[in-house]
Amino acid sequence: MGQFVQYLINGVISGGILALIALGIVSVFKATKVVNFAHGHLILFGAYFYFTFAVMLPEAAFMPDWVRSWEPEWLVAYRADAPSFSPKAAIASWISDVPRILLGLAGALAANALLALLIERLVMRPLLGQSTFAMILSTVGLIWVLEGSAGLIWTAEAEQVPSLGPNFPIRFELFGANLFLFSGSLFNLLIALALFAALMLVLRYTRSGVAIRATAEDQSTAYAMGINVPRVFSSAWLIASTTGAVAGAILATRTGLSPAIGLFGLSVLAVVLMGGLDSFAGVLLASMLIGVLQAMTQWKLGGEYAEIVPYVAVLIVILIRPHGFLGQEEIERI
Amino acid sequence: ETKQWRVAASLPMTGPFATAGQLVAPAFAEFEQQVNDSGGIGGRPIKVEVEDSGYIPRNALANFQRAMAGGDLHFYFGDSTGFMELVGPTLEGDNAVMMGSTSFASSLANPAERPYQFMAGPTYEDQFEILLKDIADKGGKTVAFVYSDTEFGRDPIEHGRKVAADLGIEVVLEEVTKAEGADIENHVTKLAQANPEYTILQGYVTGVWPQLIGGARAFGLQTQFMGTFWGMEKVIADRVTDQAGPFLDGYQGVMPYRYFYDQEDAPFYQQLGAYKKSINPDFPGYVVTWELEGRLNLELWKLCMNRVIEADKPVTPDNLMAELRAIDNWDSGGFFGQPVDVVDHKIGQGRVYRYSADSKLFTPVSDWIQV
Amino acid sequence: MLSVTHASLAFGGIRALDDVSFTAETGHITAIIGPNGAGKTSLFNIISGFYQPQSGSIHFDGTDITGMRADKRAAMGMARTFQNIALFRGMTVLDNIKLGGHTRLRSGFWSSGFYYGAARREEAALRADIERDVIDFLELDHIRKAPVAALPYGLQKRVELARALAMRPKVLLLDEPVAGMNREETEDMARFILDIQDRWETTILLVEHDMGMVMDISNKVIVLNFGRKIADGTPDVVQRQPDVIEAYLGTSEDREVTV
Amino acid sequence: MITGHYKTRYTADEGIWSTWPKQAGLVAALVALAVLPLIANNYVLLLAGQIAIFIIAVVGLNVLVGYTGLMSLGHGAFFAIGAYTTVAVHHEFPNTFPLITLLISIAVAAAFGVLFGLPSLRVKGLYLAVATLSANFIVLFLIRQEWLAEWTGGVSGTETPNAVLFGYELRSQRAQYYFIVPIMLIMLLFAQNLFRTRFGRALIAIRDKDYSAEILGISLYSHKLKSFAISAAYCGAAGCLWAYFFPAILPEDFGLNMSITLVVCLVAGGMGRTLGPVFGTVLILLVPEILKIVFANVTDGDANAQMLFSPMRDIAFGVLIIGFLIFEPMGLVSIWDRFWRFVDRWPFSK
Amino acid sequence: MLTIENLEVAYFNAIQVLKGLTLSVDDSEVVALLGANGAGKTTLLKAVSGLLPLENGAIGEGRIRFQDQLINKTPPHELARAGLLHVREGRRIFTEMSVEENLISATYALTGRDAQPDFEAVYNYFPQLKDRARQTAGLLSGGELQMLAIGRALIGQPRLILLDEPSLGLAPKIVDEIFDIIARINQEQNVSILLVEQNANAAFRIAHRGYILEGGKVVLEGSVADLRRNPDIQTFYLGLGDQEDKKSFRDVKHYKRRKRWLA
Ligand SMILES: Nc1ncnc2c1ncn2[C@@H]1O[C@H](COP(=O)(O)OP(=O)(O)OP(=O)(O)O)[C@@H](O)[C@H]1O
Ligand SMILES: Nc1ncnc2c1ncn2[C@@H]1O[C@H](COP(=O)(O)OP(=O)(O)OP(=O)(O)O)[C@@H](O)[C@H]1O
Ligand SMILES: [Mg+2]
Ligand SMILES: [Mg+2]
Repeated sequence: MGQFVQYLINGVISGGILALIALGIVSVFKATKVVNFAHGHLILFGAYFYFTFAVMLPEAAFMPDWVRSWEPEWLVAYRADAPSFSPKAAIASWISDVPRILLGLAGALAANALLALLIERLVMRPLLGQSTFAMILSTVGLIWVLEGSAGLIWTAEAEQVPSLGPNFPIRFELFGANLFLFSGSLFNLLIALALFAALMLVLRYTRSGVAIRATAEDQSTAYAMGINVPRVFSSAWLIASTTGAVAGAILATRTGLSPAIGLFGLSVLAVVLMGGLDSFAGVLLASMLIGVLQAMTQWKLGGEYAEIVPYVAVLIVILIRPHGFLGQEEIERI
Repeated sequence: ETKQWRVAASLPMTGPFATAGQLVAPAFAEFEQQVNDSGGIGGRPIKVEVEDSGYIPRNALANFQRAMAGGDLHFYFGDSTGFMELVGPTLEGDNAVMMGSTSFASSLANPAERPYQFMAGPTYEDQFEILLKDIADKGGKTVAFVYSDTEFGRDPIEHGRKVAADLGIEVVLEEVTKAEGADIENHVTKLAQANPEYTILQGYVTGVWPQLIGGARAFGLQTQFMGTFWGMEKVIADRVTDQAGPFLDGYQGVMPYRYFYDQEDAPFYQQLGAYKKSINPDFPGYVVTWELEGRLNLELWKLCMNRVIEADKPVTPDNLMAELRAIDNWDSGGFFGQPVDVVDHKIGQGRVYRYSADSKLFTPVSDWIQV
Repeated sequence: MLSVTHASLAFGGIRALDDVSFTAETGHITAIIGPNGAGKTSLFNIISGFYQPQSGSIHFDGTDITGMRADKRAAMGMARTFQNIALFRGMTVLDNIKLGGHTRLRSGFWSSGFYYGAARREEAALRADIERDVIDFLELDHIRKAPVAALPYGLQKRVELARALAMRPKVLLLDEPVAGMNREETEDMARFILDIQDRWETTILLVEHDMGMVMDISNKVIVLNFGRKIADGTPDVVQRQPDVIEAYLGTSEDREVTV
Repeated sequence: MITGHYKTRYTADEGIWSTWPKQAGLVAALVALAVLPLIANNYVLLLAGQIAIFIIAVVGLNVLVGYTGLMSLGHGAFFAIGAYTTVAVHHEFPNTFPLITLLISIAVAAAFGVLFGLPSLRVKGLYLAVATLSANFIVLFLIRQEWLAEWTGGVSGTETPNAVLFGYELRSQRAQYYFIVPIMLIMLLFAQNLFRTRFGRALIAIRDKDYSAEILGISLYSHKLKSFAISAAYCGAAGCLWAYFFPAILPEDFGLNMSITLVVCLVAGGMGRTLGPVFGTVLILLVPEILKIVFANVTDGDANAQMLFSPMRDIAFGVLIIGFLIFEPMGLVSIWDRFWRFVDRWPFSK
Repeated sequence: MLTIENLEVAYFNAIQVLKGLTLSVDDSEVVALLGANGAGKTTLLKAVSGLLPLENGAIGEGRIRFQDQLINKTPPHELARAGLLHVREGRRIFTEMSVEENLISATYALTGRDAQPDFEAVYNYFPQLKDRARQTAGLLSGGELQMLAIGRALIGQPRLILLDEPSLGLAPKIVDEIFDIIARINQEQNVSILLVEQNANAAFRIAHRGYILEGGKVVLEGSVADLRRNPDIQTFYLGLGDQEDKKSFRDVKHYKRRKRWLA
C-alpha cells in the first residue's frame, strides 16, 4: 500500500507536466482547430532558451557576478553548517540561484513568445482559409525547421539547468513504508496546476474565452462579428509558447536538455486526444491518469511497457468514447 | 591506380546523438590534415569525407553507397549498430570495404559473419564482464542493471546475467528506461526498493545517467553507480559537476582506453597533444574519449595500410583485414596501457575508473582486465 | 408502398416524433409540412435509416424495414435528397450521378482493379444509361464535367435530384427541394418532380415550406407539429383546417392579396 | 496543333491515357525506367529501389487518406507487418517463391488493416489519426518482444532473406530493381483502375459525405474496412519488398518517423490522385539526398563544414514542406495538371 | 450610408462573379436585392463585409463606401466595429456554444465604441431566445437559429445590416414573424437593411426599394411599387399568371419565356 502511494505520487507529478504540455496543444486547437505537432519542439526551444538565459548568459563576462550566484552575507551564514543534500543546503543553493532562475524564466518566456509570433505570422497566417489539414501538416514541417534550428544554435546538450524551486528530498512514512518525493518536483507540479487552472478559468468564464471558441468554430463568422481573428490566433500561440517555455524549463531540470524533449511533446498528443481535444478538464484528467498508469506500469512491469501505456490507454478510451473523456461531439444535422 | 586513399564516415550530426557526432567530427578533419602533413600513407595523401546520418541506419547506408560510387574507398567509419548490421551482409566482392564504427555491439565482433567489420575496443558484453569481475573482486554481492530500451542498451544484458550468475552476484533489479528523458523519480524509487550494492548503467550517451545518479544521491541511496564507454566522458561529468554539484563524485565505470590526460609513457598521446596545440593554440589539453574511439579506428586502419604497403601487397579490403587480424602485441603508444592483440576483430580489454568531483578526473581503480 | 406506423423518436428530452403514422400511396406525391422543428426531417431520417425510431415500425414495398441499415434500404429502391445539400463536393457532376448507380452495378474490388473486362463494360453501360435517363432529362448536359462545388445552389439541388434518380428509386424522398430558389427555379423543379412521377410512377415524399408548390403538386398532405401528426388529407382540405393555419400557415395569404 | 480531343465512345471518354502526348509520355517514362539500371550506380539504384517501394506504400496510404478521407498516422505498422511477415515466412519455409511471400505479406497486412480499421467505424479525424498512431506503437512494441524474437529478431532487428526467382538469387540492387519496379507499376495501375470504377468511387463518396454515400447504398462498415485492408495491403507489399531489398530490418525503421514520412510524401504529391504519391515520394525522398550532394560538393566532405550544414539541411527540408502547403496546397500534381493543360491547348495556351 | 460603384469581384482570380455592379442604400432604408441562384448576391455581401479574401475572392475594380469611408480593404472586424453587421447565408451560428454565448461573441463589435451590449433589447424582439439562453445553439429550430443570427447582429448596435436570405428553409408563419420583426427593427432602431431574398413576396412586403441582379449586374432597380408592376417580375419572381392571378405549378410549361430585360 505504501509503495502504491509512492508510485501514485510519482505519477501525479509526471501527470502535472503532461498536463502543462497538453495545455499548449489544447489552447492552439481551441482557437484555430489546428493540432500543433510541433508543440514538443516549441517546448524544446523553451528549454534551450531557459538554459541560455539561466546558464549561458549569467556566465558571460559582462554580467554582474550576483546574477550567476547571489551570495548575500546572511545566505553564506545560513548555509555555513548545512550538510550537503540537506534541505537547508538545497534551499540556500536555490536562493543563490534565484536571480538566474528568474532571468532564465523571463528570457525563455519572452524568446519563446517571439518565436511563436514568428511561426504564427510566417506559417499559420498565410495558410488562413486553407484546410485545417494543411495547417496541421505545416506544423509537421515545422518540426524539421525547429529541430534543425536548435541544432544550429545550440550544440549544448547534457547540460544541467537550475531547478525552478528548491530541490531536496522530502521523506515521510505512510502505511509502514518509507516514501519520498523531491520538493522540486512538488514545486513544478504546483506551477503546472496553477497555470492550468488559470487558463481554464479564463477560457470558461471570460469574454475572451467566447472569442476563442467562436473563432475555432467559424473563423469568418467570428471575424464578421467584430472579433479580431488574427489577434485571437496570435494569443493562442502566445499561450502555447509561454506555457511551453515553462514546461521546457521544467523538463530540462528533470531530464536534462536534449532533442528528445521534442519527441516527448509528440507523445502528449495521445494524452490530449484521450481527454478530448477541446476539453481542458478532460485533458487534465487524462494527464493524471496517464501519469499514474505509467508509474504503476514502470513499477509492476518495467520500462518497456511503461512507454506504450499512453498509446494503449488512448486507444481503449476513444473506442469507448470516440471524443475522449470530455471532448464535445460534433452535432451533425442531416 | 588511385592517387589518394579515401576514407569516408557517417556521423550523427543531427538527431538524438548529435552531441556525440559533433564532438567527434573535427577529429576526422584533423586526422586527414595530420597524415597528409606527414607525407600521407605510403607516399600518397589521404582524403576524408564526413557525412551526416541523423543516426538513421538507412541514411547511413545511402551515404555509404554514395561514397562507394565516388570511386575506390579504403575505409569507412559507421555510426550505429543498426547501420553496421544493415550494411554487413552487403560487404562482399566489389562492395567490400574495411569498416569500423562507433558501435561496440557484440554481434559485430564476428570474423566469420562480419569479415570486414571490426571494433576498436571490447564489446559491450566484454565491458559488462569487466565491471562484474571488478565487483566480484571487491566482494560485491548484489547488482542492478539499468539500461535504455534500445538495441544498444539491451546488447550486453543477457550476457551480463550469465556472468553475474557465474560470479555469484545476484541481479536484484533490471530496470528499463527511455534512452533520453527518462522518468527519474520512478527509477530511483525502484532502485531504492531493490537496494543493490552496485548499479550498472548501460545504453546512455549524454543524458539520463547524470540525472539518475543525481536523483539517487539526493535521495541518499548508497549504491555504487557504474557505467560503460559512452557514459564515461569527463566533459559531461565536469559539466554536471559545475552546473549541478558534486554528486557524480565516486561514480565508476569501464573504459577501454586511457584518458588523454594520462600521458605518461604515451608517446602517441603526447604527439597528438602537441599537434593539436600547434594548429590550435587554445587547445585545452584534453581529448574526449569519443574522439579517441574514432581516432583509434583510423589509427588501426592506418597501421594496416602501412603494413600492407610494406608487404608490397595490393591494398584490398581482404589484405587490410588480414593485417588487422594479425595485430599482436601492438603498442598503441597511448590508447592502451599495455600492448594489445586483436582477437575476433576486437580488442578485449579495459579497466575500471572512478570519477572525482574534486580533481575532475577519472582515475583507474583496477588493473587492465582482459576478457 | 411505404407506411410508417406509430413511430416515435426522441433526442434527449426533445420528442422529435410522437406516434406518427401515415401511408404513402404508390405513384403519388405525398407532402409533409409543418413548422420548423416539427420533425419532418427526423421522419425522413427514420424512413431512410439514419435514426432508429424508439417505437413503431416502417414498411416498404411489403417488407418490414425497421432496424435495417440505411444502405440496405437504398438497395431496395429508396432514394432521397437532403435539406442541406449533401453532394460529393470533390467530384464532378457526372461522378456524383454515377454514384447513384452504385447499387445497380455488380463489379467488386477485384474486377474494378483489373478494369479491362467486366468492369469496363459495366461502366460504359452505366454511363449510357445515365446520359439518357438522367442527364438529358434534367437538362444537365452542359455541366456534366464541372466540379459540383462551383455550381450555383439551384443547380446543385438539381444534381442531387439527378443522383437520386440514377438509383431508379421506387420511392423518392425530397427534403426541401426548392428552398432558396426563386419562383422561376421553383417552377422548373416542380416540373421535374411532376415529370418523374409521370414517367416512372415513382412514389414521392416531399418536405417543403413553399406552400404554393406543395398545394399545387401533391396528392396528399400530412401536417406535423411538435412531432405529432395534426392533419392528413388532400391539399384543399388540409389548407382550410384552422389548426394547420394556426400552427403553420399563418395568415400571409391574406396579406399578399392586399398588394 | 491540337484543338481538342474528340471522343466518340463513352469508354474513350473514360480512358486514362486519352491523348497522344500523354501516351508518348507514358512510353518515354517506361523506357526510362527500364534502362535506368543499365547506367546507374549502386547509390542511385538504392534510392530508386527505395523510392519504388515507398511509392507502393504511399499509394496505399492514398487509398485510405486521399480517397476515403480517413486519416492514418500508423501506416508504418503495415509496412513493418509486411516486412516481418516476409522474414517469418522465409524463416519457416526458406525457399518460398517471392511472389508467394508477397501475397502472404499482402494478406497478413490486409488482415491487420481490418483490425486497425475497426476504430474507424466509430472514430473520425484526428482521433482516428491518433488511434492509428497508437496502433503503430503497439505493433512495434510487439515486434520488439522477446517471445516473438525467433521470427522478428526482437529489439536488435534481423537479417532478411534475398528473393530467389527460379533459382536466380536477386543479390544485386540492379536485379532487385527489376523485381520491384514492375510490381510497383502493376500496383499503381490497379489503384488507378480502382478509382475510376464503382468500388473506388464509393470510397471517394464516403470521403466527401459519408451519410450521403450511405443513402446511395454504400455500406460504410464494409467499405471503410475494405479501404483499410487495401491500404494496408499496399503497405504490406511495400514491406515485403523492403525486406527483400535491404539486408536487415530494425523495428525503429517502421516507427512514427516512417508513418509521418508517408503522409508527407502523399501531401507533397497531392492527395486523392493516382500520380500524387509518385511525385510526392520522388520529391520527398530525393530532396534530402540532393541537399546532401549539394552540401557535400560545397564542403568537399569536410567534417567541420558538415557540422554546420547538417542542421541546415533539416531546416531546408522543413521549409520545403511548409512552402508546398502554402504555395501549392494541392501538391505536385497540380503543377502536373497545369503542364498538361498547357500542352493540350498549345499553341493557344498562355 | 452604403454606396457601391462599378464593383467587380472574382474568385481564385478566375471566376468572375460581379461584373460592374452599382447599388446604394440610404439611411434607415430597407433595400431588397433579388436575383437568380448564382447571380452573385452573397458574393456582393461578402465583398461589403470584408469576408471575400477568406474565400479566395478579391475585389478587382470598383469602390465600396460605407458612411463615406472607402472600405474596399477594411478587415471584417473593423467594419463590424463601425456598425456594419452581416447576417450570413445559412445563419452560421456557433453551434457548439450556448445561445447567450453566441450573443456575447457579437459584443466584440462594440469594441472601441462607447456602448454597452443590450441583451434585453434582443430578447424583447425574440422572446423565444430568452427561454433558451443557456441551450446549445446547434439544437435550435430553423426559425430560432435565424432569430439568433439576427439577434447577434443587433447586439453589435448596427447602422447597416446585411441580411442574406433570412427566409431560407423557414415555415411560412415564421417567415412572416421574422419579416415583421425586421421591419420593426428597421423602424425602431433606425438601421438600414440590405436584404437579399429569393422570396420576393416576403421581401417586397418590408422593403422600400429593390434591385434585380442577374449575371453579376443590376438589370432592374426601382421602388417596390414600381417593381411589383413589372410584368417580368410578376412572372419570374411573384408567380403571377398572365391575368395577375396566381398561376398553378401544375401549369408550368416545359419551354421558357424570355425575360424582357435581356432583350
Ligand atoms: N441529431 C439531433 N440531435 C438532437 N436533436 C435533434 C437532432 N436532429 C433533430 N433534432 C431535434 O428534433 C426536432 C425535429 O427536428 P427536424 O430536423 O426533424 O425538424 P424539421 O421539421 O425538419 O424542421 P425544418 O423545417 O427546420 O427542417 C427539433 O427540435 C430538433 O432540434
Ligand atoms: N468561395 C467560392 N469559390 C468559388 N466560387 C464561388 C465561391 N462562392 C461563390 N462562388 C461562385 O460565384 C457565383 C455566385 O455565387 P453567390 O453565392 O454569390 O450567388 P447567390 O446569388 O448568393 O446565389 P444563391 O441564391 O444560390 O445564394 C456562383 O457561380 C458560385 O459558384
Ligand atoms: Mg428539416
Ligand atoms: Mg447566396
